[in-house]
Amino acid sequence: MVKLDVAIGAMKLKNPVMTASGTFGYGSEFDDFFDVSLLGGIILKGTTMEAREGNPYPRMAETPSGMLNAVGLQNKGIDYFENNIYPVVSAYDTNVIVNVNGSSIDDYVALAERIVRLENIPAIELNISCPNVKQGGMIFGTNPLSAREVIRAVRSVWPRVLIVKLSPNVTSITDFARIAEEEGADAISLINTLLGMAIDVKNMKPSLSTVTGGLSGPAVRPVALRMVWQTANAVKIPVIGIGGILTAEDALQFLLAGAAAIQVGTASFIDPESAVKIIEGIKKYLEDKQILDVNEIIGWINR
Amino acid sequence: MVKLDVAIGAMKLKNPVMTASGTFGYGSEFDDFFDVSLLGGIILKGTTMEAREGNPYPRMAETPSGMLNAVGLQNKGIDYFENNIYPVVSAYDTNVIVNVNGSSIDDYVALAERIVRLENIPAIELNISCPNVKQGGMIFGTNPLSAREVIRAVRSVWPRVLIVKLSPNVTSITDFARIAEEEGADAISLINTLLGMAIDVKNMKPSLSTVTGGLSGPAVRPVALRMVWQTANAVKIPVIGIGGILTAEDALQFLLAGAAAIQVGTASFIDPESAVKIIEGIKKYLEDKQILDVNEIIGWINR
Amino acid sequence: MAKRVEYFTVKNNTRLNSDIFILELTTAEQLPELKPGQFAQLKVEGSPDTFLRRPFSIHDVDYASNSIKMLIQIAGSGTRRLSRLKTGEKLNLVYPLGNSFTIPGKDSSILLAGGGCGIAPLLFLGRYMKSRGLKPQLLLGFRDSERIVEYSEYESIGPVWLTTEDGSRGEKGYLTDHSILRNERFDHVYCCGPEPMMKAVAGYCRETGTDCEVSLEHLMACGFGVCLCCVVDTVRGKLCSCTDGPVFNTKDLKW
Amino acid sequence: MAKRVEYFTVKNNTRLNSDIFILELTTAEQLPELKPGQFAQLKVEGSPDTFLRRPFSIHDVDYASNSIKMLIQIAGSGTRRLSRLKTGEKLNLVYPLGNSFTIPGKDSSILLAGGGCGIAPLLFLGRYMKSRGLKPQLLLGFRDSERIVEYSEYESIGPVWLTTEDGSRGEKGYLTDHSILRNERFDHVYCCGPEPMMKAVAGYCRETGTDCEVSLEHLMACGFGVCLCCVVDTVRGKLCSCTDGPVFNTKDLKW
Ligand SMILES: Cc1cc2nc3c(=O)[nH]c(=O)nc-3n(C[C@H](O)[C@H](O)[C@H](O)COP(=O)(O)OP(=O)(O)OC[C@H]3O[C@@H](n4cnc5c(N)ncnc54)[C@H](O)[C@@H]3O)c2cc1C
Ligand SMILES: Cc1cc2nc3c(=O)[nH]c(=O)nc-3n(C[C@H](O)[C@H](O)[C@H](O)COP(=O)(O)OP(=O)(O)OC[C@H]3O[C@@H](n4cnc5c(N)ncnc54)[C@H](O)[C@@H]3O)c2cc1C
Ligand SMILES: Cc1cc2nc3c(=O)[nH]c(=O)nc-3n(C[C@H](O)[C@H](O)[C@H](O)COP(=O)(O)O)c2cc1C
Ligand SMILES: Cc1cc2nc3c(=O)[nH]c(=O)nc-3n(C[C@H](O)[C@H](O)[C@H](O)COP(=O)(O)O)c2cc1C
Ligand code: FES
Ligand code: FES
Repeated sequence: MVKLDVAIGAMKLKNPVMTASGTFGYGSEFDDFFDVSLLGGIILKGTTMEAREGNPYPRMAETPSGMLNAVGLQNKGIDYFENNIYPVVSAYDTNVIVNVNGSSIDDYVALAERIVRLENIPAIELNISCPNVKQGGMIFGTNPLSAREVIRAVRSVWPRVLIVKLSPNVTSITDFARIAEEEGADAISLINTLLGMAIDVKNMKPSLSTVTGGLSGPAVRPVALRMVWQTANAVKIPVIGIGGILTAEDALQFLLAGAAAIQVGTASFIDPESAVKIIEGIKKYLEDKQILDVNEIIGWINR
Repeated sequence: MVKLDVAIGAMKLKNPVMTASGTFGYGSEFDDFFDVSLLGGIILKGTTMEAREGNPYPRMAETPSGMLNAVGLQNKGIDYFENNIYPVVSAYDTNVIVNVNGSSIDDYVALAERIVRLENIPAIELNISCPNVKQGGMIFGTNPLSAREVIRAVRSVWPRVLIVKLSPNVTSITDFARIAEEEGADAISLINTLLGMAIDVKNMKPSLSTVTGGLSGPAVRPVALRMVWQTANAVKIPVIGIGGILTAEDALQFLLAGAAAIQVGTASFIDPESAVKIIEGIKKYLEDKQILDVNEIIGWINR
Repeated sequence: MAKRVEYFTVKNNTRLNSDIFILELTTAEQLPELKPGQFAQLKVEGSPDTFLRRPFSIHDVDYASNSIKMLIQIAGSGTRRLSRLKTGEKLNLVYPLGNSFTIPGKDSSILLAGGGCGIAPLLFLGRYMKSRGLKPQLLLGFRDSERIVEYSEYESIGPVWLTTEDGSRGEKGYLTDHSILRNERFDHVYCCGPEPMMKAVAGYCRETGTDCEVSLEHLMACGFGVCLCCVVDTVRGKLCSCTDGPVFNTKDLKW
Repeated sequence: MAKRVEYFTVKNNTRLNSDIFILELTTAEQLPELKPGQFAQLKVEGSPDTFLRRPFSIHDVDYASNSIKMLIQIAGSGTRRLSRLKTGEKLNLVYPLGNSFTIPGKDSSILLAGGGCGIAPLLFLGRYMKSRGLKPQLLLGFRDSERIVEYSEYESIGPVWLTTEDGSRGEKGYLTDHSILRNERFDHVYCCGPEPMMKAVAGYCRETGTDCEVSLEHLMACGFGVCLCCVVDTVRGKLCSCTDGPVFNTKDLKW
């Protein structure tokens, strides 16, 4: 039997495979497809204090090996979450992590303070990288000072595991990773979507209502992998790799580059069972290579 | 008859389709496939003062809808260029543009001064964005101060059309575009490759000898298009769109977003005739829409 | 009904005209109960330009042979690839997805109105209604007589009225120009087709106080409610076309 | 010889064993003169994982019918897709690419040494030499007797010596273990196969002072000298495997 469990700070994962925020709903949408409790963890969709209705349709455009989205953090707010979602997701025997968003530092802090009351949430993922909302979001992820401030503020009210999710739309990803580490984050997750765009040539207009949107899927994987590798070599806290992971082989690239865990995003749209298949694939790979513990291959190429 | 000619500063192009540096050799490699003089212009492969042998093999990895390269500016240096290449490329009845590279400002300046002597070169493309050389290259394209210095220095010795090629590996592409405009560049071309990486999972090692390399091809197109759109809205000088253009429809996305011309890169590897087919496709599109002049659609979505 | 990810086998791929074909798919599993208006997300293999799944309405069901049909119009690379599938090839489906049309009480007067490949869900709906003793009439609109497909299948449900834009068969003009809409009143209209057509039908229903359900074809990524890409503006805010729809009552839409 | 971009039609696709197949392709144009060692870049349609073209050696040529053959081993998605091509399907080629093997003077003693699918270019080379009055011998190495392909074709060129790793036919062991290499001396060895095998052969040739040419299989993007991705370290610096090669004399390689 190979060992698949990994640790993200004080949080134990039964395997390194989680699902990415905004691509896995609240988990229950997948109940028909597989037992969600098999996963290492699930990151719930982006949550804000107040309900948000997101951006106008059209919000999606297919691109070569990827897609653009401009959802814009549509969600029903923390009250609805606490009353209607939390009781349901608490039943899963896995780490249920809330993706925390705001337009101001106060927003982020207020939300973190609300979630502290929910004892079955072992970690939050601080999203300072959403490219799809006018105010807030990516500004925190592309400006080092704002990033530091918001992480520090949230750290001061959130005692459990704090994951900071970074934006790839920056010159130096390691600068932001170091800031997160310095401010006491327990882990870094990356990447969020790359800012992109598409035009409907027939109709001579942008494909998205917001003109630009977030690029995800295998197209971004080489960029994501590079940033994960750079980050894993720049900080000591664990790095969670995200970006274009469709198969176990893709996931293994991130582990070999230094990610302690990974998140499956867009893949779940194409094959809802992707995440469990990836767990199986990682297990098989380790068995074939006669490696007994997944932790042995984390950062392998950096040795 | 639709009008296809566009202007990049004082340089007239018979159509907006050029070929990207490093993907079209010195043009003559394509003589068997089509008449290179049909193009709006060709950007020759990256040139340096001294010969460079580039990075070790392997230098290439295929990725979803794209490829990584780590060629590292292999070229025989300006002397060889002047004696052996220049006489040949001078025969083309199109704009032959040299892609200028260096590890220091002096390098860039010295090269520009050498090229001034070659009267059949109407423009240079200042490459401050090569991700594949240890020294120089991208450093100039990701640091605003260095970017300004090198552009200023080259501008002072190069009287003809100066195109500055930007790196997409930055937080704010428009900052660099504005710097180029302020320093008197005649045009901006973008994007160079995105820094990416791939790992050979079977052999547990990086796919490239240099670990990281430059991502090109359709995978990067949404990012390229977004940056071109942002840049076209930020500066008054013409913008040349590059990144993942395979078909006329792809090229038209860039023109509609505000590019005055485009460059075909990786596409030429897959279909050596891509560039001419794109010219035909643009012509047909304009005819179908009964638009008489390609300049009418440039920046259409911004009106 | 539990959603599934399942491989189907192509039983038949029948080209009806230059644009439209019918895929008949069969599964080794027992088909779940399917409802008219529901759809499936098909994975298109071997089409480099088709990254996401593609949604198609269920056109017809045969529980005895565990087969379903899709009526598909070639719209781009994904549908073109599907049009080339051969008998015996495998196809992965996520299904059944979405809500369904509301089945009204007996003695309602019902019109099923469809344009182009929008007629796809109406065959299943019509058969379903007929098997429950309802007597729908059908109004189908096509560009020209060459585009008319599966006429006799629809005729087996109830009376079929036709329009063609060139007048080569049925009444000339758009679907909403047909005289039946002036000569009769319906309790319920069920509509699927190009959005301008559905909006015209919705307008007619608003004016005549007719209850109207439409099946929307919003762009989808996932198809089962997680991506929030397929939203529709409704009087109850933004709803997902893939889970709250694709069938909407037009009184709820901000049209 | 001018390079071309041209559609070929699949005349035959013959599976030789679980891994290897032969594509016979024909063109409506007149074939240009082809030289042994040259290759073509094939565009693989309908394979989402295959972005770039794929290079394959010319295995056999028939000018009378304007046909060429490729002997291809399934290595990944691209070759798997090619293995499924059916007679009549179209395939786009960029060809002829690369340099070619040096044809030695009459009366030279010649060995063509190939392993696995590396035997591909040696059939064309052997036929070419034979038609010019040369008398090459062949040494072919395979994993086991089931992998031995096209034996009789090679026999038509000259004497064929065999090794299998399991000893099920020919001599047991690797190609370089074969007794012919101890018992005879050759003027020229031409070799293609997995790199470790080619290096072993090159080592033998160095020790015995034999002239040796190998055909390299470096990763390629363009195939015609513009991307500089396929470089090989040689005593004359980095050379392009697609234009300066794929055939190199081992005395020029930094092996
Ligand atoms: C619930 C639902 C049911 C549908 N039922 C049918 C049906 O029964 N028969 C039928 O022929 N078509 C149906 N469609 C439309 C069908 O999904 C699209 O025509 C198909 O996805 C186009 O794919 P493509 O790759 O061929 O075209 P593309 O090249 O991707 O695009 C061609 C055109 O189709 C549109 N399109 C692309 N992807 C989608 C998508 N995911 N959803 C909607 N539109 C898209 C694009 O905007 C574009 O205008 C349905 C759509 C939905 C949402
Ligand atoms: C000049 C030349 C001639 C060749 N002749 C033959 C031949 O006659 N018969 C034959 O079976 N094979 C030949 N090859 C090898 C063949 O090109 C590869 O096996 C094929 O490209 C693999 O494609 P894939 O998509 O199936 O595999 P992938 O999934 O892409 O990769 C599988 C393996 O093949 C290697 N590979 C992938 N792409 C290339 C490439 N562009 N060039 C070289 N290796 C690659 C990868 O490193 C990997 O290890 C030749 C290669 C070269 C360079
Ligand atoms: C439709 C969609 C919605 C998303 N919503 C969020 C979100 O609310 N919060 C967040 O941090 N990331 C969000 N993301 C980004 C993903 O979590 C992930 O970082 C990104 O998609 C890259 O991974 P992938 O290529 O595997 O999809 C969203 C992505 C998509 C495609
Ligand atoms: C193999 C290769 C070599 C390249 N060499 C250069 C170079 O020397 N100078 C340069 O400015 N850009 C170089 N580029 C970048 C391209 O010119 C272009 O900016 C990039 O590939 C994006 O366009 P594409 O997606 O159409 O290929 C190179 C790209 C490739 C793929
Ligand atoms: S398509 Fe994803 S929520 Fe509807
Ligand atoms: S493969 Fe491009 S130069 Fe050889």
